[in-house]
Amino acid sequence: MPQPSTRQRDMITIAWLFLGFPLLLIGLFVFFPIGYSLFISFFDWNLVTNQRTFIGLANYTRLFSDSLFWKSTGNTILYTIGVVPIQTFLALFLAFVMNQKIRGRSFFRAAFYIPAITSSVVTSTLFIALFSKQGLINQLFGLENDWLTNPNTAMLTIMANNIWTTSGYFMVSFLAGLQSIPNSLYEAARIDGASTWQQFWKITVPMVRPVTYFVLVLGLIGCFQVFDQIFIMSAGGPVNSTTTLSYYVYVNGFKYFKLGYAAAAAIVLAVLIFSANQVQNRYFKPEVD
Amino acid sequence: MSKLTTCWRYVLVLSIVFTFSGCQSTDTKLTRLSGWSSNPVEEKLVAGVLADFHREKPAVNFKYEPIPGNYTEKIQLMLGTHTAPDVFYLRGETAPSYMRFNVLEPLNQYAADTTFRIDDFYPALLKSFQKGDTLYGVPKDFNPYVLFYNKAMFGEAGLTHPPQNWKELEAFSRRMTKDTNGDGKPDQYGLVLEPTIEMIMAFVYQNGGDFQKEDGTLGILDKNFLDALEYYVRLYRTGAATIPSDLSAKWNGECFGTKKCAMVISSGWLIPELRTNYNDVDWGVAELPVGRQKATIVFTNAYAMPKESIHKKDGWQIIDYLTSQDGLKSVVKQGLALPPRRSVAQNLGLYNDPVKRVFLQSAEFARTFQTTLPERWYEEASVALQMIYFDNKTPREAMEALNRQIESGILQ
Amino acid sequence: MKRLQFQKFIFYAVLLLMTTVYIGPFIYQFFISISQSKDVFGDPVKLLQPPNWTFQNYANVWVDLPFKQWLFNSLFITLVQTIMNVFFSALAGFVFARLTFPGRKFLFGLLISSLTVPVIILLVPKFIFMNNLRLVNTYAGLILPNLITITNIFLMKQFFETIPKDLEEAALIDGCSYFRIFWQIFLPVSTPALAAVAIYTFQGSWNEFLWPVTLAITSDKFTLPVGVGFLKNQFQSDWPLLMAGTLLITLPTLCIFLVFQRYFVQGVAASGGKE
Amino acid sequence: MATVEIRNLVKQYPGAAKAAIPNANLTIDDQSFVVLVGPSGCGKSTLLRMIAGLEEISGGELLIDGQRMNDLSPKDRDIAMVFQNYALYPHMSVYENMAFGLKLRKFSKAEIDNRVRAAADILDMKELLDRKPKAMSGGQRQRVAIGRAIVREPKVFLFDEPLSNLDAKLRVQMRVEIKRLHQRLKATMVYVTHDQVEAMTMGDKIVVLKAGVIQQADSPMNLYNNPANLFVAGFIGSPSMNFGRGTLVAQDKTLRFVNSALDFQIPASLADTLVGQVGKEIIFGFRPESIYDICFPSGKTLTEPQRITIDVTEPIGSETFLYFSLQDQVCCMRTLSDSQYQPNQTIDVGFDTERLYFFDPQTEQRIG
Repeated sequence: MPQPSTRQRDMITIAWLFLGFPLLLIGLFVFFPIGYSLFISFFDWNLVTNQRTFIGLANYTRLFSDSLFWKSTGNTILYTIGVVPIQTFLALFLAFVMNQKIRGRSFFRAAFYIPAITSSVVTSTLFIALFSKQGLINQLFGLENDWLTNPNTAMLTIMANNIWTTSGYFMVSFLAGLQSIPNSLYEAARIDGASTWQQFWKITVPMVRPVTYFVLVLGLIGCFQVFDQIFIMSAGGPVNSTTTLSYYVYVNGFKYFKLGYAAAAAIVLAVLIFSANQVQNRYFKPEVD
Repeated sequence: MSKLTTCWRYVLVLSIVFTFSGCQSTDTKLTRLSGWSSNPVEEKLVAGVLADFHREKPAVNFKYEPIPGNYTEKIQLMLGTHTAPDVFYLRGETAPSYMRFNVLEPLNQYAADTTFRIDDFYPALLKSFQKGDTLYGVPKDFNPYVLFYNKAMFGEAGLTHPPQNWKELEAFSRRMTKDTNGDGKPDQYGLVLEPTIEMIMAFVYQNGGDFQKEDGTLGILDKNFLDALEYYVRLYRTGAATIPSDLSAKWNGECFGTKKCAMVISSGWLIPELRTNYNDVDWGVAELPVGRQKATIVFTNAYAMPKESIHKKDGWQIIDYLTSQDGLKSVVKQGLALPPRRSVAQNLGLYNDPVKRVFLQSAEFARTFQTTLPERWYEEASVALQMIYFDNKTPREAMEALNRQIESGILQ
Repeated sequence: MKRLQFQKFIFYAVLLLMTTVYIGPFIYQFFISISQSKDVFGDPVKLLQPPNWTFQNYANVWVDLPFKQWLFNSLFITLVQTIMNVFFSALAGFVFARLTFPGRKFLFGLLISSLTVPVIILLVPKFIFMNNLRLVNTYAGLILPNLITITNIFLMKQFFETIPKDLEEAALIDGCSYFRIFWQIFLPVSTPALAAVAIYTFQGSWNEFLWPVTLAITSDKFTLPVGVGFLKNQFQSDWPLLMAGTLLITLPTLCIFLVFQRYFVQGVAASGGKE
Repeated sequence: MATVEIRNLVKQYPGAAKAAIPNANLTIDDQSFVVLVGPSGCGKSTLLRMIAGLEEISGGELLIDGQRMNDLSPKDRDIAMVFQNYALYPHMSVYENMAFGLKLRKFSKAEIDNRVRAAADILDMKELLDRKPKAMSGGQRQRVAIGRAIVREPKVFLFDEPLSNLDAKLRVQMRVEIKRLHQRLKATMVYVTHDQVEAMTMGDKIVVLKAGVIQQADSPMNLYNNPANLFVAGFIGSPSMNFGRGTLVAQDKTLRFVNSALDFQIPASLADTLVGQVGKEIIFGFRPESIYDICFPSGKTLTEPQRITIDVTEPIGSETFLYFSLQDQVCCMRTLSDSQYQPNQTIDVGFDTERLYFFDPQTEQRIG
């Protein structure tokens, strides 16, 4: 190994100098917390009294015997399975529509994107109004359901909220992918006699696979972490039918002040996301050409 | 280009300076007083009383900081993060956990002052903020559950007095439950009950039961508890009473105000609603019907100081004033709160008021509903009640499930 | 020909339907916010009648609530975070795109892999950490954790990699230090990317909920989303007021989005295109 | 002005099995115009960038004016460089682009202005000074890039394929301009190109590189006439030299080159040097212009006639190239444009005996 020259040394110094503050922040607020979370999860740690006792894996064993924990895990998975495919398909569909030659394209694109840039507090409040017993949805469809206080529909409503807000966001990702598909491919397909619908399935869908993968990964991570909407729209209720893992962590940490227990639940959530990602990598990752 | 660069640099430096300078949290010279802010009217009211206090004791520098939303959690969070206000409202229901965490300043010494006259307070209220003999909060107001009844409906049904006991309650309610338009569903109910543990507990106490017994063990599978619960649920299941959501209402006060029912169990907060939104209702109040014994639930709040506070002297001056005769008088005069001091109620002649008298008398046999369980018990209890009301489980099944959940260690 | 026209008709019908689904709720929100009556539910047609309109709700939001304070907090926090975030992520992106040093690949890989770590796992430790620094319920506590975002570093790195190496070398020969190359060459050249990152960060900071709702305890430290989120509990029946408040929160991001739509889309595209 | 000396210079990329430049030695005289030429990947740019200080020097020494430069940063080497992609700062005007390096060196405003205007004058682009690079053509941008180098008045100018992004016509024009600039500034210039025509037309001295090794460094005509090895012979000249493999045979006290297509006597002047190779395989090379149709007088001494069949004719106006095969090797022959050759026509040709090249097939070195 040759000694690095002066210039190389300079570069190394500068690199670390530039990275210093950013890395410090990331270290303090990302990497340190990850490790610290694991540490905390071995303690019975009450925030209010600031007492902590080492209890080993007791938080985890308690967690696994808590029926609410299992219910929130189930809810989280249900939520993800419900939201991700629909939001991905809808996003792709919207992008496909936006990629056609239509008048006022930027207007429509903006229209679909607005829910995505709107604060979750706003969209959630809006959904409470829309789906309340006398709200617009019931009025329009002649229903009498109180969506958010009915344990059977509360989760559905929150899922609808998420699909509504994120599909526009992912539409833009897809749009970028679509625009990189050469037009000649569609032209060739048209000459071969493919209908618009066939073009969508036979050209668009396979060509945007890398983007689809990316959207699936991001969607999955996002759904597993859903919090804001739950916090505002249902606070986990009714009958815990909308308690997700993130919300479960929050409630245990900042309502019951069981920090160690909350950290343990968060670790489990992280492991869950990590495994789901591994599965995705294994079975859905497009081959790189 | 150079202009852009300069501009950038300027903004950047400024923002760095701002971040690290403008972030000092709270002025430590002020004595901070916090409560929840339920509505702007109440906030103005408190501000008015505090202005009086300021005129009287200008030496005390204080600031009123109401806390919106999730008050209980926020205050615990503040206690845990050393940012708690020097004086804050303490809910009777949550007092045990604070007392258990040992984060409150004992007030016995301060209250021992003879001019303060601690013995003037209703004992039931004081008891809510005591652990053993140690007092951790001075009651500021209270609100017991009483029975509101619609005089017109009672007259129509030929009833001359409000129900005195459980039997009458059920019978009266049945009599006033009727289907006026003949669609097979009643349009007027005798009684609307809320499926909440607090309301149920009033009946449990009347039946001599308890949620958590003196020794800390659960009492929810005891006969006294289950009998009361079964009575309560039976009223609903047999159609003698209903619950607000079945009438598309948010709470039972709304049902009462819209004349969909003849009786509700409620408290002081219903009165302003009736006066402003439903002023065509001719109503009266009575003490709750009696079971084996007289009992009701009282909601009471107190002023407390954190152990960590550095302004305890000033803090006590504020508490002292706000709970003094004068302080309470002005609160009571302006609003609807009931004074926790017997003398204030007497001096203001509240015992002569047909409505207020009922509330004040209820304070004599009222109890604050408290447990020493970790907070999550409440969610679990709600889930158990949901099982009864929405999943058709029997009260016993639901209570057994709740018992399991609590005993399993998650809540310990 | 007929078939084609029919197809076109269906296409536009679908488009219109989708548009209604996506922006209809906001229009509903607007009409509630200008309703005179607090009783906004029921027949939606009555919301559309001009005699029932009033802008008083907006005035009430401004006067009766601590809206000004929350607006200031939101603006202050968002602006500081945006400016610093743009600067630091550009700086770090520059290093990862342009400087070689041992461990670069590993470090970058580490940063990228941390993107899958759920935010909630960081919440408890971050809170304890802030509590130990006595920064709970302070601006510093609200601002510090979001001064740098790993996605932004990634975006800036991606962009900087497209800048020809020649430019950097020409500057080296001209006598620039690395900082000067970054400051006087790379930053000015990267306006589109910086704009995308800035808008992106602005939107994220402005809408951030979990951290401020955990860390801000008293009303004077609330950001707009947190404040309005709590209003929901307090003014449950005053829908016009609530809707006016939520609409006001939406306005800044909406304006920025409409003006800088191009950059916005670029940002999303850049983050989604490659991984 | 300065000389540049390269002594045993080595470039070893970390992790690479072979050194990119194993050992280079070169002296660039003061005020000379040296062109580094070679196919892509031959290390010519690496060498230039090592002079500039943009690449680490792994071994050996680089001296400018006798001073060791190895560890100095680019800005301290007093060099200027013109890049292939111009590398103009897109956010600065032409004036700012040119002034930037001077500003960094803390020149006075007046001095900067003087120099920029003088350079603009030389390059005839005064009216462009306020423009942004985006608003200019490729040729104009290249001019600015050169101007940026000029204002610095450096000891050495470095050019890294500066013309390869221009179209053919502009390239010729700029070639002349750079040449003129060199004569005017009398500066030391090092120029990298992959285009041997550019190298031939511009350089005082051409350095041919292959795989990091300097094959030959000489004046253009020497390089053309006396290539040191097979590579240089093939690389310099357009169309390039034709090659054929064969055997040297001794016959009647003379030497003959023989293969399946050719059989001719080696002139006496070469016979002495080649006598040692008798019986061995050898590579024969001839340039397109040193092969003649024996039907027309050429004024040269030619070898015995050899019969060839024309495959393709390629008239380019000023002359016509004939292509034919020798042992499956396509060869090229230059003829006058008025000659009337047809494909498949068979003609007899002779090689100019003065311009025969022979190479050792193993070492690829020229042996005669």
